[in-house]
Amino acid sequence: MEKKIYLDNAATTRTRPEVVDAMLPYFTEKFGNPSSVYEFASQNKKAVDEARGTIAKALGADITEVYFTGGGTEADNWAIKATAEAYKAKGNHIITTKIEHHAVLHTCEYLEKNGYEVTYLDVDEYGIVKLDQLEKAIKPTTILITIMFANNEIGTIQPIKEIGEIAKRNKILFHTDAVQAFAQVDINVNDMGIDMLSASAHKLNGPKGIGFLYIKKGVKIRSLIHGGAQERQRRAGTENVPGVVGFGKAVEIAMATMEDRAKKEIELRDYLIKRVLAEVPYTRLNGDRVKRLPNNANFSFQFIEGESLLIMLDMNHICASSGSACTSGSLDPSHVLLAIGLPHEIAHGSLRLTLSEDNTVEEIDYTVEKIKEIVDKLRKMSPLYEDFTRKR
Amino acid sequence: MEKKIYLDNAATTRTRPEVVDAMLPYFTEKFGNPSSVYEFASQNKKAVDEARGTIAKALGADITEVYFTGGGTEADNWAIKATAEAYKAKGNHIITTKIEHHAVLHTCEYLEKNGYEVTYLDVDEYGIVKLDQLEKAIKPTTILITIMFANNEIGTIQPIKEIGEIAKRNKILFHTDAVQAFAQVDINVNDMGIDMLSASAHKLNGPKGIGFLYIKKGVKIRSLIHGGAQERQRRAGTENVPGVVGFGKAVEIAMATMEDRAKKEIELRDYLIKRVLAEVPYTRLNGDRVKRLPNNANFSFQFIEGESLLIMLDMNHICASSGSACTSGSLDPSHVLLAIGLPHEIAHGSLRLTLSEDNTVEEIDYTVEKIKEIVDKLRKMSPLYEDFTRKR
Amino acid sequence: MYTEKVMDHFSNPRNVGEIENASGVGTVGNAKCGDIMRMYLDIDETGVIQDVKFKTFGCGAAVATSSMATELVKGKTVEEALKITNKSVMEALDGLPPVKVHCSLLAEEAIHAALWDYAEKNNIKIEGLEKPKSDIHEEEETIEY
Ligand SMILES: Cc1ncc(COP(=O)(O)O)c(C=O)c1O
Ligand SMILES: Cc1ncc(COP(=O)(O)O)c(C=O)c1O
Ligand code: FES
Ligand code: FES
Repeated sequence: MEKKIYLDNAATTRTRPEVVDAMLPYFTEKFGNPSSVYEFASQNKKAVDEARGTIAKALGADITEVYFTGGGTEADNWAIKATAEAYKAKGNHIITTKIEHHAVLHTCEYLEKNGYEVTYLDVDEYGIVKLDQLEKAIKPTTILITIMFANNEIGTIQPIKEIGEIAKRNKILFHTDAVQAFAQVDINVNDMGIDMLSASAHKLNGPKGIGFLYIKKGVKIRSLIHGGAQERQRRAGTENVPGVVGFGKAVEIAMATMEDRAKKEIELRDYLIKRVLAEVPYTRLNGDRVKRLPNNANFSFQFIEGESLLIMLDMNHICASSGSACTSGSLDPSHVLLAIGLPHEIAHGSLRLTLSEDNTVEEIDYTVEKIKEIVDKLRKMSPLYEDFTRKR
Repeated sequence: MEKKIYLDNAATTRTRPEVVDAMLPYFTEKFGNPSSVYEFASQNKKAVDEARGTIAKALGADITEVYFTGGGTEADNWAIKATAEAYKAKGNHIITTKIEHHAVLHTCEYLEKNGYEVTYLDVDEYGIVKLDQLEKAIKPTTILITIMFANNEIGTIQPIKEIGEIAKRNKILFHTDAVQAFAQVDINVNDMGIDMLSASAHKLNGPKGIGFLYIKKGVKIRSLIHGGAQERQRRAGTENVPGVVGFGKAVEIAMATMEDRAKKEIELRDYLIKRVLAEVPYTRLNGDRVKRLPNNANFSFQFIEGESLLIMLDMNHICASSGSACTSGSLDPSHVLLAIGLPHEIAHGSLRLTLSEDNTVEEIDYTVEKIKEIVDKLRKMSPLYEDFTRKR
Repeated sequence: MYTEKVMDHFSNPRNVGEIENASGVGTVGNAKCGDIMRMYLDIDETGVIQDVKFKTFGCGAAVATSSMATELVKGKTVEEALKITNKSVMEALDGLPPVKVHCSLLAEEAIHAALWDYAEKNNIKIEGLEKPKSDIHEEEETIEY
């Protein structure tokens, strides 16, 4: 099999051809700056607002509540830093979790160096926040709860509505990093009590370099990026018109296909999980069995190390990940896997496979066979496995 | 003439078809996340670094000194805020000018609210910074000089090398907003003593939503956007691969054609200026006659108001601007025109025409005729003109 | 990210396995990343390394450096083997990415640990060999801005 099998859709996705088609006219034909007064540019302003409307609808939000950014990371930084700044008269305490994406964690660490206090909540063995711990963590100085909608490594979905209720009851702002969840699972910002929400187009078959922050009316945060009057004076910089249009198109398609897609992905995912757990010994599934993203499977194979596994899968044309791609520069085992209680050496041997609706049963079968072969080969050269078999 | 005449290339430019062609494979085929370890994604890392190399070469910089951002505005915000933060032990004083883009001005105003002191230098009647005033403004607490390379409204080019020398002599960091100048005029960051430089792809026939900040080796600024380890841990967020590739291609072409392009644009611009000044009475050219961007012409027509002029030009399919597009949300006359000493009512009647190499003499002729007609018509309805003619 | 030589040694590692009743066995762990390497040496009466095997729990670079290290020590005398450094292993592999330099330390230390075990078992002292640490560190790689 020479064709590549792409099982890393949590890292990024293929931009849909329909999305690219929607973007194309805005490069060479309708290239005007939406802020200009002439007719030629006003069509671009319209296109931007159409995309904004599509996204607002997908969230159950108002069109004036969606602000485009340069990606999910910028949206997370904006929500957290601008809240810290705008509400510092009220307090300096932020609550988050130990399993957030680095876009949230490193922003919180930055704030800690600048006089803010951050509580990093534990999660249970499935990666779910403990609501009673959240309640207990709240102080009179708490100004923000930021908890991700779904985890990028183990796919666990949080009890967002319950968190939203706790936030509301305590009159604290609630931000959620929905980069992995948006247009994959049902979201309604009002029903769920969400005040701010981040998303990124390239995770849902849209283009890279474009994201948004939903900001509920009445939330008094200001800009992270200062300058021109774009985005209702809250996010300066010439609008990335093709990017925005592509994002809109991707959301339109993703929302229309969500139900069918999820069904197909869940079926394939469950087949994959079943085969791997049954056929590879000393293996565990990380994350919650049910409350997980439709396309996510995350395994730990005892006695082996993740990078070697990835490289060997790559030699067999299988694209996968161990932890999040963004952290591949780091040597530490995933903070998420440590937070759900895995010991270092088991966290090291983890593999994340994130499917798309384009994957086939044949691809999954081939992948499972290869995993079996490679895990076997790596275990044969593992001193940990040697010790383990000796002890038996 | 039904075809549109686009004379607003300082607001944004048409993305070149070659640039779009270079980007296309990175949407649907080579869509991997450059941070991933597998072969399929490493080609994208290579593509990003190739673009980075092209840009570094255009600046006379090292490839490790170029950091991609979501646009020129983000680059300006980053340079200024991160310098303020990193060097606050040294001092809290920043020097800039009254004619900067809002991306710089509003960032400086934000810092003023947070305990920093900012000196806004005057410029002379042509928009040029006075070097002796700059020297005098320097204090022991000065940590940054940020002065734009070329102005977006009146096109004036600053004596960057001299400013760089002053900065170096006083051991102060020097940032320049080169969004309008990069790949339009010769730049060498080392010869010119530039420590940081911002640019944006959509101003040079590249895509929107991608820019860069050049940061000289040794400048100790940290991140504005925190998160993953991308861009040597200085700018988090999944790389906008198609955007970066498009930027690289646009720079490659712009650098190769710079000399010829400038020659052609200067010829056309000078023809335009000559005709307008000769044929429209009570008109002045704003900015320096020689030290100006090859494609910029900026006029003030006495007794008329800019928006009306723009709308009438638009009705004749001519795209132009009065002040910068970003400020079109505002009703105040351009801060740049006020800074060069124009009274309010004259600043209000200003028109910016920014050419591209694609414009023709016929287009310019048509535009001049239309300007004459419209200015005449507007003056006939202007009470200011009535007063003026009565007084004569 | 890896050179051809690294990929070659990674995909076809030489000398994987165990040696029954080895003259010396050394196991070292890398505190930086948690990876582990074990080296088995078979040394004859004249002090020449006749056979060598390894097992590694680690990244691509760790596997490749282990494999290369076994090739380098094979047939060498104890004194010659002692002169093999992480640098020479890296050079033999045409280099490693900067973040992977620490991986090559495992190989050097595993050789030392196996030689130490050999010396202890035979009650001899090997000139220039110090007791290896079971957890190895290196200087923090500092990124200068
Ligand atoms: C949960 C989560 N948050 C934030 C991000 C950052 O998004 P982006 O890379 O688009 O900036 C990602 C993906 O990288 C993610 O998975
Ligand atoms: C001088 C100058 N600086 C900064 C910017 C901002 O660039 P961008 O809109 O790409 O963020 C612009 C253009 O809008 C500009 O002309
Ligand atoms: S009268 Fe319309 S902007 Fe002043
Ligand atoms: S990353 Fe630990 S040995 Fe390579």
